[in-house]
Amino acid sequence: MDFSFSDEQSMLKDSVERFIQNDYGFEQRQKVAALDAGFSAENWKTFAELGWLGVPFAEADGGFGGGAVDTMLLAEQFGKGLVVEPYVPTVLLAGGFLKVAGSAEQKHKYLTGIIDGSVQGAFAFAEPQGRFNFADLTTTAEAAGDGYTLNGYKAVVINGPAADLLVISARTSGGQRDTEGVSLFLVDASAEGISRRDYPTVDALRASEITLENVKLTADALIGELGGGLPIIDEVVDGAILAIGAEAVGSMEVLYKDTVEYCKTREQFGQPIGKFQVLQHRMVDMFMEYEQAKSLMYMAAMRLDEGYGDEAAKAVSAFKVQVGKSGRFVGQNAVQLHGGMGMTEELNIGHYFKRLTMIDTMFGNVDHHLKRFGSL
Amino acid sequence: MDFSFSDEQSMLKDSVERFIQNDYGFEQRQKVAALDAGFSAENWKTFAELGWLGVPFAEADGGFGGGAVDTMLLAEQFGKGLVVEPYVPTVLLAGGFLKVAGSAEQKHKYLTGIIDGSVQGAFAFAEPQGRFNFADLTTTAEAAGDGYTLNGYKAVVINGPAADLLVISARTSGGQRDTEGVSLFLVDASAEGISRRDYPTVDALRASEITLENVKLTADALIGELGGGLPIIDEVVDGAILAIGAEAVGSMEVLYKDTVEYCKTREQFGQPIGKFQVLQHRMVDMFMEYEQAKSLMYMAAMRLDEGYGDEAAKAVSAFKVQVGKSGRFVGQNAVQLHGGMGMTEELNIGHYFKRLTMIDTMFGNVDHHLKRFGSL
Amino acid sequence: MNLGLDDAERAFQIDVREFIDAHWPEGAREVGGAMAHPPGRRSVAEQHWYDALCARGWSVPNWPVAHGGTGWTPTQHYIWDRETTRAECPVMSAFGARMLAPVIYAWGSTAQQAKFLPPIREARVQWCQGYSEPGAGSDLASLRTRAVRDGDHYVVNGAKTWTTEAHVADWMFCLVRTNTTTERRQQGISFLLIDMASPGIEVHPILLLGDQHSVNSVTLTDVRVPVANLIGEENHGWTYAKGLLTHERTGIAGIATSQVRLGKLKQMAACEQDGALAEDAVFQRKLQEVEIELMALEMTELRTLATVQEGGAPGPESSILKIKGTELRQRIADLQIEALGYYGLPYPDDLLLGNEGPVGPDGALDSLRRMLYGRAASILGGSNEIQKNIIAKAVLGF
Amino acid sequence: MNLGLDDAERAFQIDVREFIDAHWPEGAREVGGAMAHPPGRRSVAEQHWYDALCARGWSVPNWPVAHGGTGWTPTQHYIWDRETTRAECPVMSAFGARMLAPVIYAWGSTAQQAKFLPPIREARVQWCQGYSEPGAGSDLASLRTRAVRDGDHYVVNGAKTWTTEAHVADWMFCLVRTNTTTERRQQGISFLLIDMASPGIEVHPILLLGDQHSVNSVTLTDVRVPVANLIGEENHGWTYAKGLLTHERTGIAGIATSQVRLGKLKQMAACEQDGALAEDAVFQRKLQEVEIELMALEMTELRTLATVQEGGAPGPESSILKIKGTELRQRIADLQIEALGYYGLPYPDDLLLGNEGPVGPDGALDSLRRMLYGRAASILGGSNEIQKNIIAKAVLGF
Repeated sequence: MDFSFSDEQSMLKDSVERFIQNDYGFEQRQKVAALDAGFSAENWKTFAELGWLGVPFAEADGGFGGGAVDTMLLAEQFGKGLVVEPYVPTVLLAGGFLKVAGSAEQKHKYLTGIIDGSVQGAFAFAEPQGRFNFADLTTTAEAAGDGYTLNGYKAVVINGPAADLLVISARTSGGQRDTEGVSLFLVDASAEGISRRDYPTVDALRASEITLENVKLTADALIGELGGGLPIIDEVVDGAILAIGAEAVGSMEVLYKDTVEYCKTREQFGQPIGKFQVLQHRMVDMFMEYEQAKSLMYMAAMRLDEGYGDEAAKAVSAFKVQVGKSGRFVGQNAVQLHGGMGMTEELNIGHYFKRLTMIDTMFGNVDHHLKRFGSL
Repeated sequence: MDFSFSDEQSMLKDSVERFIQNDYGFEQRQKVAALDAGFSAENWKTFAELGWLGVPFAEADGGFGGGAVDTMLLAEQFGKGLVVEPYVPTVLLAGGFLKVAGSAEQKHKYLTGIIDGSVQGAFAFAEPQGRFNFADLTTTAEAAGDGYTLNGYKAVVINGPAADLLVISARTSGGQRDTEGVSLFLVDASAEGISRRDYPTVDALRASEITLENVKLTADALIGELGGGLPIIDEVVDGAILAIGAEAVGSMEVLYKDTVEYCKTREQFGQPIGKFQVLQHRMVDMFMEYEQAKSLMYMAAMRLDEGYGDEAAKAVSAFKVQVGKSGRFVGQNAVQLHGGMGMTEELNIGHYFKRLTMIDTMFGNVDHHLKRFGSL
Repeated sequence: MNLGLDDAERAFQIDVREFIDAHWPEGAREVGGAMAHPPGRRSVAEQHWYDALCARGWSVPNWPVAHGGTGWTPTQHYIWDRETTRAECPVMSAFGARMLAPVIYAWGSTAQQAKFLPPIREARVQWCQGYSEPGAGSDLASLRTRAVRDGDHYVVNGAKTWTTEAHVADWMFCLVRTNTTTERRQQGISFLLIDMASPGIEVHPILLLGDQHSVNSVTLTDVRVPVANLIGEENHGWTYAKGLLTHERTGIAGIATSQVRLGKLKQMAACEQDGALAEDAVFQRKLQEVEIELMALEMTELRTLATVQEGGAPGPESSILKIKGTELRQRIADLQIEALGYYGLPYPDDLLLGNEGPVGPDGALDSLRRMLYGRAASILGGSNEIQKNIIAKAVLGF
Repeated sequence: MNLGLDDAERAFQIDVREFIDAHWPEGAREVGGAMAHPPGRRSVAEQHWYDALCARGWSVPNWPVAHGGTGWTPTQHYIWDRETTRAECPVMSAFGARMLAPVIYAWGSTAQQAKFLPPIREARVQWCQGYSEPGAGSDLASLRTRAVRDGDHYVVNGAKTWTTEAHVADWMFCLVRTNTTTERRQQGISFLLIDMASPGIEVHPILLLGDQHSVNSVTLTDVRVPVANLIGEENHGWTYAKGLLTHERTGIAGIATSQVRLGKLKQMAACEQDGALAEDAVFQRKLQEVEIELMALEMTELRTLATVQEGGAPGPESSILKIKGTELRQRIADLQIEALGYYGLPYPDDLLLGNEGPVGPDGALDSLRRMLYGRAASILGGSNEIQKNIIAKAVLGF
């Protein structure tokens, strides 16, 4: 057992930390989030230059050869800065599918663009009726000649507006919720038959509703085995959960520390409100929630780095449960202890709260992952 | 709508309150609880003389003609004194079955004795495999000649050691958990084939494991319709739940008030510990839990007095859920705030805590009644 | 002791229902209540409702009969609140009718009562509350807005914040400091009524999470207020304000509103396309828990009302209603988001990208706004921590 | 960063398992750990276990190697704790080995180290802790037991309470007041080692909920204690005791014990006759929640241990372990009672009616005792409220 970081990991962490501190203050973040695109192309270029977009990919594919711990370190810092750039959808989801299940040709075709920052990606999986069940699909891909024809509707596709490359889950056989018969396709976002409705999310990301009408795909659009998409989704999404969970941990750290600072300086009834024992203990609870979430973050990352399987999946679900609970507690109480100020759009606190609340929903909330944890 | 008590009700309340204050202090209670019988025959005589044993019964049957509100007022005071006398098993359960489903002959035969204090009763329903399901029965009653033969095993029969009259649930038809086919029998506790293992409970009551081996019953032992016992059990037990819940409310009142007093006088770190805001707020939470439980106690009593049905059953389950939660919170925190003293057998606090914990289990715990509430 | 309605009460209930059906038809109903977005300018339907209320004499049921109240029993008030909330009737802004009016009829002069009460009763004038100040939060007594006497006017200088509805209000009732040399901070405060059209008043919006503009900051620069607009005695304003705060706490429980929202949530969970939530024992349990707590709180409120009927104003126990009421509202809002699944993410708000209309199921965006803005419920009007201090002191005797 | 065991660590794990199999065979295992009933006099099997530990040099793994410790890495300690807890091995009383010993090897004289450490290491002498006093509770610094110098002795008068194992202890380490005129209450306190066989010591049992006698009150009347038994300097005892309290907090987390108990509870729920609990989504959810929190706490403990390896003693963060560890233990105990259903009621304890043996499923009575006695976990050793004060001050800087 070893809890220390390698030199490469420490360097990566320091580099992201510096960027957040110097170039991603709250005001800058708010400006970036208010851009039409919802993120800064310039920042994205910087990410590429600093090598962050290649972190999870094999060196043979032009990447950094990093593992889950590396992703975790990066995402934790992103969470401190409330980074809106679409790292998760592009690098960990679209890129993740290529890494886990892509053929040599597919990797060759797309990974360079992802790593150099020229290609944006997104994973279109959710459907209005499906809640958190990846297998609940009414979108279908029917064999048509040499390829497939996609029809269906995908909900809340994060980074849909910017994505060049979509990974789309669709049913190729079986009933609506069968675990078999789920297939994955790499789809050019500008393909004929795709139409989008774009909108922002509560936490200032950009998402789309996507309608698929007779979208024609060639045979090489299939990623992984036909009908065998579900285990791939589990593996790729668990990697993404580690990242958004680590973001949450970073956000919680900012929230509990900012709240402590605020309570030390803010005076009421003739003394800093931090003198009130009830508020002190609440902050202790926030601190403990943060520490517990951080502990499971390490656990999930290390289990994922041991190789994907039930142990790793279980650790990821445990982490997601903890993140959901801790995030809610820390977020709500940071707002509460900041009083009216915590409710304003102009202070950072409420924005962290919103992000934490949305992270709980993303890829399945507390209840969903408790059940998954119990079933593994 | 009317929240006031009638004159009779106020008089009943005052009479019990006086008895608890004058004759049932904590030391006296501990002496009574330590008696072999687990309660005081003399107190029981007093209850009879004061008319309390006749409260729920019709005036025509020699009772007081009271309703659920009357039972509630009486039991709430009992809860303040942690009364160990078996009012619930004798008057509300054994007596309750007679009142709700007894024939004129059965009432005539037993009610006088219950009301004058000469007969003790108990309801033998639980079985080791059955958890909180009244219909889950392996005890059987088989038709035999003119009567029935009982065989089976009953667990944790409260007041089993003292009971002269047992009401026993047994299956007369159907599968182990069918709602139909449950029958109720009035059984002389000294009948041949009945053997007991007696023991005290955590909250200083007395209970028995009862083995039934070829116990012969005559036809008139059946109470209610053959196979139609379950709705009767629901009605009678819901009346008993109101009573033990009201006891819990009385106990919570003592606990929160004693804790407030203790924290005002007990000094630590140079000041009364009640100066610590965290403890103050905890006591506010205790107070609120008590008030919420009391509110649902009134609701349950009033709904029961409107006539038994789903509305009443739902109110009773809601009350039992609240009592379980509030009782746990108030009990545990009363112990916590009393520190080491709260843990000692010599102080009253721990005994209230034990009683509240056991009331949560009795007739189904929080989870059970939440489910029942949802199903009604 | 009984919970049932007697014949007269049942007749009243029918009366109320008929009145609602006549004047607030089904269309365009939206749950009102204390935490909904406060009204800006009114719709035609709303104005019709208020006019009907005034015509029937039901616009200010809580007031003393002498001033236009209804003299209802607590049960009648309870029936009225339930029926109007269930029908999602518009709710008159609390600032005039429920918060200021009790001060005026208790401590205002006859002239002030004649001038200010009728327009409130007739819903013709909107009020806002000038209590909180920048940097003061729940600690009202630390206020610094100054009022200096100049002939038959006060000249007021200072700033107020978290001022709900200031941007649509005609008048503001305001706490100002008239004496700066007192021993206790609660002394030297006066209670002034200020015309929002007065020169020197500026209103700036404060955007809150989930809100679309209801809260403001207000600056007052050399605002001249006639001495005739002073309530009661100079320097005694704290006393009047304190009485008023108790009234604010009962109003804020919002039990009937929570019941309506819980009902809708249960319906939504039951109607869900694949039935996942309807069959989810864990989610159902959460709904049942909230429902039971709401039942308990409703009974607690009824008990409080019964006490009020006997003794007058609600005591500090009413803080329970504030604490538990806001907690429950927040929990229901959280459960609504849970039920939405991924459709709890979209926020096509005009504050961000421009509004193209809703995404996902009906009401999803409103649920989100309510969840976000609902966090204020445990902060504003005296945070829940302050409410617990009040109970600790006033009920438990610490 | 990795959680796996390397080859050496794996070899060590095998070694430990073999040692346990050899010296603590399956029979008569019972979960030990901090909250189990503390040992009275030992059974033969226990004594054999301690002898084997001593022979192997594993009786006090946490001590410095110079004094007989093992010099294990944190991972080895972790392996040792897990394996011995899972096998329900006897646990040496913490008072001597984990609480007093660090004080002696840090501040004791060479003579004291030579005299007192070996018998602790060899599990030949039992200690108890004379800290709390009647009326003082968690406020240790208010202690009033006096020690007055008389030649080469101190004469001690006073009373201690909540003294666990005093009735079976050979010695007591004790805080006494040697100077009553200091400015701060923490000054003027000395750390004395007192032979429990000394004339003037009386031990009285205190019966606690669910306990069968582990706690006592101790009175000291003119007890003569050689000056040679003073640790460190006179009047500096508070410093030594403070260091010791940190050690107490790590010991009390009891994570491995909780894991064992949760495992048994899961098994019980799965084996239940009619499967009601195994299929009960709500109950299963509670088990899953506890399991996840335990995982988190285990990782938190491992992180703390890793820090210890780098920097020495565990910091105030270890209070998390105390708070969360006791909360989880209490929750598991509550869930055990829930799982028992009606068999959570019987309490055939010799304190009440005379003991005829168990009623209901195996271990029901133990579960009840544990649930009741377990309430002490969040009170003794510095209540959880005090622990939060410590974190607020030392970690958050209030």
